[in-house]
Amino acid sequence: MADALTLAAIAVLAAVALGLVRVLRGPSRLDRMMAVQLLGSGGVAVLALLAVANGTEAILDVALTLALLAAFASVALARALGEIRKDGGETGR
Amino acid sequence: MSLAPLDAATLYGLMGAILVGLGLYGVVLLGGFLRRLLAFNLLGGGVFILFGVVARRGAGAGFGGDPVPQALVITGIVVAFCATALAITLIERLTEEDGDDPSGGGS
Amino acid sequence: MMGLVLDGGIALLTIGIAAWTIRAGDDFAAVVGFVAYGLVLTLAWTRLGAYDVALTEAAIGGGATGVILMRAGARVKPAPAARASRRARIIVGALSAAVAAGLSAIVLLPPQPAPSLALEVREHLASTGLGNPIGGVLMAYRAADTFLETVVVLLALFGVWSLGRDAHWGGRPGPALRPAEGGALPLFARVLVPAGIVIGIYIVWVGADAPGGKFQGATLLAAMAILAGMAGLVQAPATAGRRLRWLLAAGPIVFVGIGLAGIPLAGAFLAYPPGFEKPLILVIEVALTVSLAAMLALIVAGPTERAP
Amino acid sequence: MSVLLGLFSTVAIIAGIVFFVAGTVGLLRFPDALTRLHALTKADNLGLGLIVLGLLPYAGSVGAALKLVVIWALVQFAGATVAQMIGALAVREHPTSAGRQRR
Repeated sequence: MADALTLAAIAVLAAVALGLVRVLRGPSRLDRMMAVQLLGSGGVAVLALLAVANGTEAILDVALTLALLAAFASVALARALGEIRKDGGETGR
Repeated sequence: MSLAPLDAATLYGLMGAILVGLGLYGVVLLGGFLRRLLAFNLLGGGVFILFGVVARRGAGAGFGGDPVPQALVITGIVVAFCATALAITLIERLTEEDGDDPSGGGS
Repeated sequence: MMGLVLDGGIALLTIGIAAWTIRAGDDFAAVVGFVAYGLVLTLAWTRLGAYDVALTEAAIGGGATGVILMRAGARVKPAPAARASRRARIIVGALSAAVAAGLSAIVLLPPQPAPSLALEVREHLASTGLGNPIGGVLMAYRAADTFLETVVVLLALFGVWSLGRDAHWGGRPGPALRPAEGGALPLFARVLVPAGIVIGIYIVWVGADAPGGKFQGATLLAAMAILAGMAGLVQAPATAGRRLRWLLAAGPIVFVGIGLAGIPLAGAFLAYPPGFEKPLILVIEVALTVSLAAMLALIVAGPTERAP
Repeated sequence: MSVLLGLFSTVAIIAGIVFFVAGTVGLLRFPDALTRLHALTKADNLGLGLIVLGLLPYAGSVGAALKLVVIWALVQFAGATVAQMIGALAVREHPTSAGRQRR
């Protein structure tokens, strides 16, 4: 049971890692922004699986914090990007 | 002294060592304050992980890890955050002063 | 066995993201890489069994640090990267590799038996009345450190404020709290902020007996305040406000007050009189949480940008 | 009963993983930021949702089960909001084609 859940966590981590390679390569900043969201939900899934696999409820608190702060970081990132666009920071990069 | 067993602590210890190396490279070589600050934080993350490995190996007395290094790391993360925040504000202000903006007023 | 595969995967992913962050072409990409780094480090800390640290890394390392970095990434004009010469890169690369190799050797050849204070903590934990050993260490053994740490946070805030323009001293902080235009953000903030506040208080509360604590909870509360600011639900407070200043000072004052009371009552600064450890620690934790949340939110909000 | 529950959990978790993998395939194959965003949000929300659903019977306590559900709701809600924000940025960048053109 624990091993099967750990295996599931490995599978999710692998999928997230592959996706991460893609979004980090860009080409646009919008692609890169998705990295945080991808790792946020993937990381939360891995933590949830581990929490049940180990029977450790504290891991769920870590997952809860991660979900909240990843959401916060994504929103802040989207806003920062909007700000760059707005004040003509679009210097062709 | 004998070779450490291949377990989670050893794996993450090696990861921490590599992270310190990467961070050090970035701190010395990268151009731009922001990038160097980022590299310094990467380095810090590696150092903290090494502390975590020490804590893990010191597990005992019913604890999953030695609580003392863990408490140190928590303090360390908070202090690193403060230093980073201060450094970033300095960098922002520096850019502002460098920018040819005489209408900015103030000091 | 399965666990080792997972650990190896997390370690490789972390190293990959770190390397990518170092190499990234522009500042924004590097900041994204760094936030991602904070998120995977949280997984590593969880696997090391250090749930308290994992919480701190998720809240402060990935979240709060990431957000101030974004603030800078959006405002700092990228410095024309001074390309280091090939020789410099080889030399620095070799030196860094040597440091990494030295540290690896220490990791691979650990002292036997591993040094640990776990036993000592176990013996004395009961006297603090807390169930969380790390909370016990922070509030008993290292109470002076924890006190100074909050002072460091406060000093960092003063430093951030001091870097604003003179004309704006005492005014409202600007950058991170400028509301975004329309979209889904206001609704998001209306739902998330109350939920986040509940979760933040919960994290402080369980910190007495399980992983959690004031720094982690305070960061969550601070993040919610910033989110409300971004969505335009609240305005940043004027930094000269008397009530705000008292809010910031309350935690350290309560801490130092109880600490000084310990001299006559328990024989040492920051010593707790026997029998009152847990209630006193709880009072300090609550006061510190409120003050720390305000400090962290204002640090993230940045220097004052509007005249009072 | 417990056999059925075990089967249900296994199927749900495997389906969740399939959605995560599908999301990654979408990220790798789709041509531009908006379509990749589509792949990411659909896959992640369903993937995490199914995994949480599968874990619920084994949560151990009502509190833990409640936390799992709250975590899923948080991620779901944040995903929708961030997707909207990224989408708005993409549209502002390419107003005519709404980002549909190949880049």
